[in-house]
Amino acid sequence: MSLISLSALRRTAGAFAGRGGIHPETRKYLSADSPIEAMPLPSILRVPLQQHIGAEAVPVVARGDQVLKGQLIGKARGPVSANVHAPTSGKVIAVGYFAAPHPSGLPVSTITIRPDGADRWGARLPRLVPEQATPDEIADHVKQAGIVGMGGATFPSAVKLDLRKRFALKTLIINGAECEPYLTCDDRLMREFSEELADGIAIMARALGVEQVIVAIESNKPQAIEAMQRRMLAIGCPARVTRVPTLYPMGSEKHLVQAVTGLETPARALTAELGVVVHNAATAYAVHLALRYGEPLISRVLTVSGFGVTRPANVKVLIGTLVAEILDHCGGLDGTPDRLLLGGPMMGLPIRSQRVPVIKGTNGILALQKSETRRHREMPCIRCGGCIKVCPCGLMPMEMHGMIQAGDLDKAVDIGLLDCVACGSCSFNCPSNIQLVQSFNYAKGRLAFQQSQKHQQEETKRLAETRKARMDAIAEAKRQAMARRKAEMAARKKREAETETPAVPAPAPTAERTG
Amino acid sequence: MIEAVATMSALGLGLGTILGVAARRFHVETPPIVDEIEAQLPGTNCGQCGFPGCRGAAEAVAEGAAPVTLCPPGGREVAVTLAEITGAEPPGSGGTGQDAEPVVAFIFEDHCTGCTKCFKRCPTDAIIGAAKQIHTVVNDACIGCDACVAVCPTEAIILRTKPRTLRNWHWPKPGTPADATL
Amino acid sequence: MQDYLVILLSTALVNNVVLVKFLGLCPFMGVSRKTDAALGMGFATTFVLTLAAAASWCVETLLLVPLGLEFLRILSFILVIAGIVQFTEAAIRKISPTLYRALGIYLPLITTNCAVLGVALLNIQQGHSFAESLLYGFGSAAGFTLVLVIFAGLRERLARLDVPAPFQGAPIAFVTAGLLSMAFMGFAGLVSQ
Amino acid sequence: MTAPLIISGPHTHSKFSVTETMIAVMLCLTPATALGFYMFGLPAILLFAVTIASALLFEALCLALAARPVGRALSDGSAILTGWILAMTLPPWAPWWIGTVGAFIAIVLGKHVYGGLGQNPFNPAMVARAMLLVALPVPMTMWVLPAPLLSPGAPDLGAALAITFGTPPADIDSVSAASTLGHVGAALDGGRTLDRILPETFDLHRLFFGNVPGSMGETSALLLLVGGVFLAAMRIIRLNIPLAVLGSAAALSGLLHLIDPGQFPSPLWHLSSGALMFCAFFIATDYVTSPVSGVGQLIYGAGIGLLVVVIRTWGSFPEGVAFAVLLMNACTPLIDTYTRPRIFGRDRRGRPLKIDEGDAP
Repeated sequence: MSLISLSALRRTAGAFAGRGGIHPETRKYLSADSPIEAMPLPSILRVPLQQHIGAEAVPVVARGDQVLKGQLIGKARGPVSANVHAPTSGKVIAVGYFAAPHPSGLPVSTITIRPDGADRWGARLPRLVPEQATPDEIADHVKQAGIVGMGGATFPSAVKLDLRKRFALKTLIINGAECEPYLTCDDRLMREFSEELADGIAIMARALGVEQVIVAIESNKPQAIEAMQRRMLAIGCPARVTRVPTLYPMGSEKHLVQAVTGLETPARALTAELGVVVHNAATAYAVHLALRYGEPLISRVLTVSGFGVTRPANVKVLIGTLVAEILDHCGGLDGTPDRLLLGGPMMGLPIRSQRVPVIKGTNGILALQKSETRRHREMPCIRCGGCIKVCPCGLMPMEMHGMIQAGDLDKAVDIGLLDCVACGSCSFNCPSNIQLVQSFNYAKGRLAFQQSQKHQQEETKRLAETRKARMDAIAEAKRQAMARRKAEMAARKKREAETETPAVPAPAPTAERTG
Repeated sequence: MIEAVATMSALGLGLGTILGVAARRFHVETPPIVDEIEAQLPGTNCGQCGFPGCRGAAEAVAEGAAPVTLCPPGGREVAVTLAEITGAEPPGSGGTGQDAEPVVAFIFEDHCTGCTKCFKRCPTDAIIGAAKQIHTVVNDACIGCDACVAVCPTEAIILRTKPRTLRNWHWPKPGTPADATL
Repeated sequence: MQDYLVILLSTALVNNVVLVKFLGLCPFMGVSRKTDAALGMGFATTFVLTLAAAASWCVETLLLVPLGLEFLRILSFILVIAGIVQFTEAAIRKISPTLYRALGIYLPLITTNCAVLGVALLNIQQGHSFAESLLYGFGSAAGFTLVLVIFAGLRERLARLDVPAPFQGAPIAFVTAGLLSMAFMGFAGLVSQ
Repeated sequence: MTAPLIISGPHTHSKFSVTETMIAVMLCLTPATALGFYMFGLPAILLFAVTIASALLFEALCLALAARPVGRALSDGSAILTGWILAMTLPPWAPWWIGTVGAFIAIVLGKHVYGGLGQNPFNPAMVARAMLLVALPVPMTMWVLPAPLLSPGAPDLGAALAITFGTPPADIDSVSAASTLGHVGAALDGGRTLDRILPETFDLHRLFFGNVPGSMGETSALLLLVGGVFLAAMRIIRLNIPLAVLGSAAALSGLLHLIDPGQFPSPLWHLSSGALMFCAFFIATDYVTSPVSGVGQLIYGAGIGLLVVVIRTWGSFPEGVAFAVLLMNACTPLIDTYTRPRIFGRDRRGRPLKIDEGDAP
């Protein structure tokens, strides 16, 4: 058999190399047929300065300032960070800490804007014709626009576009899998804005300098597949739509790369090392808006769904809109939900209060009722192996959980804790309802904490050394001062003596100083 | 009788020779570990371990007079390294006992007179401020060593657990509901 | 040839030195917390046991019997075993310091591992030839290593279990050892000896 | 609005649950059990009831001692299943206290000293069976000829109560018989060869349908096979273990049979007699005590199959299933450690994969 056909065989072999993955009830029907609707201007906007992975942005406006739509209000700090812009025109009424859209409810640096209702645009981003711009210019433009990965990971997109400097990139994969149940915002985007998306994809392909583009869409979105297929010619380089099986977690970057190209990304490596870059479909739309219209990332489409929501919908909202206002727009909640989530039901984050803002990475607001969460009391592990069967990463979740419960985090790391992507397949499938994912999240957090302690340890050492050096310097300076004073005293004495007997020559004072 | 004595002597002599050769052949150098241990300690001489400075602590650990977990600022990391050096039982990795929540100093600004005593005493320069100004603690640099608390003339400094932030927050261990509400 | 196979099977499984003869229980309980240490202990014991079986046979037939000093048997065997253990200890310390630390006090304690002396004495009692003694020692040690490693695997899992407080630690280990011993009764009658 | 629950995702769950699994296993056991009831009559039913009741009682007692919620834990069905499997392996006309003692061993010694459901390293029912076999060899090998319910020879309720709870009537000896395994073993020891022994007891047809002396639930290979196939069809078990058990047992016994047909019975005889079929589908596949990875399950199953044939052929016990299962249970943690699945992006030894330059698409 020739090499070519062999490699073709390998590439068509099972989605995740024949293992892992689950089929949760998708319940996408709740919102799949609702067109994207724009939400009216909210009464207040709370824009956190940390909406991305990396360093927090630095506020560049102060309380009382008037801001215009699209105006920079938070400036990226450091290489991995993202700009934050005012979603509408209005007055900055606070720069300070407010509850983050996060399970902890801990405060995060936030700029609060009261919209003036005029929705007046300020200066847009400088004009750039993508067809004539260099990749660097495009990447810089994307950086100015504050665009981050909009599938939820919120990694600054410009950094990903710059990967071409370090690796020979060949393929751009657009992640339209949307494997999380309930969520339909990417589906609707692809159906309604396929032309704009294709344009964004073409710009990104140009910026990355790739040879081909693959748009990967799960098989349960036939209309999106059809819509995107129609626009493939517009992209300008060889591009195709690939229908990937409906299997959670298909949207996980490395698993999608494997499903589409057959390549398995090594642990702790980037897909770029294989020449593949994955961007989210919604990110492509944001890139289109930024490059064609000079609009920074100030709004996004998200899905409001779940049995607990009166009117499930896909809504285009401004970044910083409070969850409560969006829910009100969708008819409010139908009773108290069992879980209120930002994101999908598998990896989304539960929130304590509705008075938190949506951010760039928020792709859904779900109010799930008991019948959907199906949470039962936890039972002991019966070692059924169900978690191992569904783990797309080939881990042994129950063993890791046992080790973590017994306090042996190092051992859990030995058997792959850090390779876990927290997709939740194991917990989903566990007949005993064991909170495996939370256990892993706890362990990872704990390890990060220990790591930071180690870091602090080194820092402490450094500080102690500098302090010692400073103390020594001070002591040395004191000693020298003393010596100098002594010398002066001696000199004065001598002068006094000289005035009496001027025949004696003056001694060299420097000799004493060096001692 | 003589045969018995001779036999046992011969056996003992033979085995002794073999062991003597083996002892030389398999000789293992054991370096002085005090220096090695001291290199691992923070070097702040904060005295939380109860020994006079880090050198004293290192000597105690080397003699086995102190546990490897003696250094609170060093935390678990140092304990594990020390356990490796001394061959002692390493501390567990996730238990709640060994790595308790770290503490940092906190200054009640109302009581602070700006006397700079704490500022001078701090081994890691974690207190910033100048004479006649209110001092503040840099949480990331503070090792919770208690030195400043002891010298403050107005008792304006206390130790408290390091405040949680979004950066160091993590999910609580399942089954410990207390953490969920923080 | 078949005799040798029978000896090997018999000592390793049917008359397992730990689970059936109940010899060498101290290292069986002591060094079975971690599989790696158990494996190391198993190899160290295998080395010592085989060597001791051979050496003691030599001492018996070449020294004690010709000189009519059988009454010195236990004394001289212990001497020989102690010598071999000391030698092994020095060697392991040089070759694998990690294993040396993991085995800890149990390494010198091989000296007092009754399995070693027991096997040496059984060899004499059963009138084995040199080759048989060697095999008997090796088979016993292999059986010891086998159950030690199996037991260590079980105990690693036990350590992660939610065992009721009164049974935690040694009690549950003994219960498990008892059940393991019962499972080994299944081999009864495999070889008639 | 009251605060919704704050726990880590996923926030939805499959329908799969422990209790449903237990119930499914019981359903699949029903055909073979029903046949056992029919073949061995009322005493078997009484023993079955006593064993399960004792298992439940001891479970409740242990849970109460451990200060756990008794009602909720009892409803998971695990105690019933343990009692059920134990009852299936007992001689059908055994006295009640055998069932009770067995249930005590299984539930208390086999399971609760380790902490209850999911914690036991050894299969509780097999612990009980092995211990009973070692301690009470006579009552544990008192087999009876099948006397189907309502047939003329079957004991009526009074006689059944006497058999199970009182002193057995004098004429019980008239119906007692050796099981196939015991008979062949004894005859071989007596110096006769198989071609002379087998025609007396070996009737593949009867073995298959369970019309032979033996444990209550182990006699019909066919119905056990049916139950097992259903279990696999419902995806409760994977076929790795059953196939490995049966395959290895058949392979070894086939090899021996080829070497000397006069000494060693054929693989079909091995597969259809004793507890092998029951073991392959219902005992060896116990989640708690078997390895979790596919390869591990194959090794485990093969180990059981080989040990069963070895013990049956050369050992002093006529049936080796309990011991074989216990021995392989003991090896399960080691098998699990050495057969971990390959982690995504890493090779078998846990090192990150190397990037092959020619791999790029």
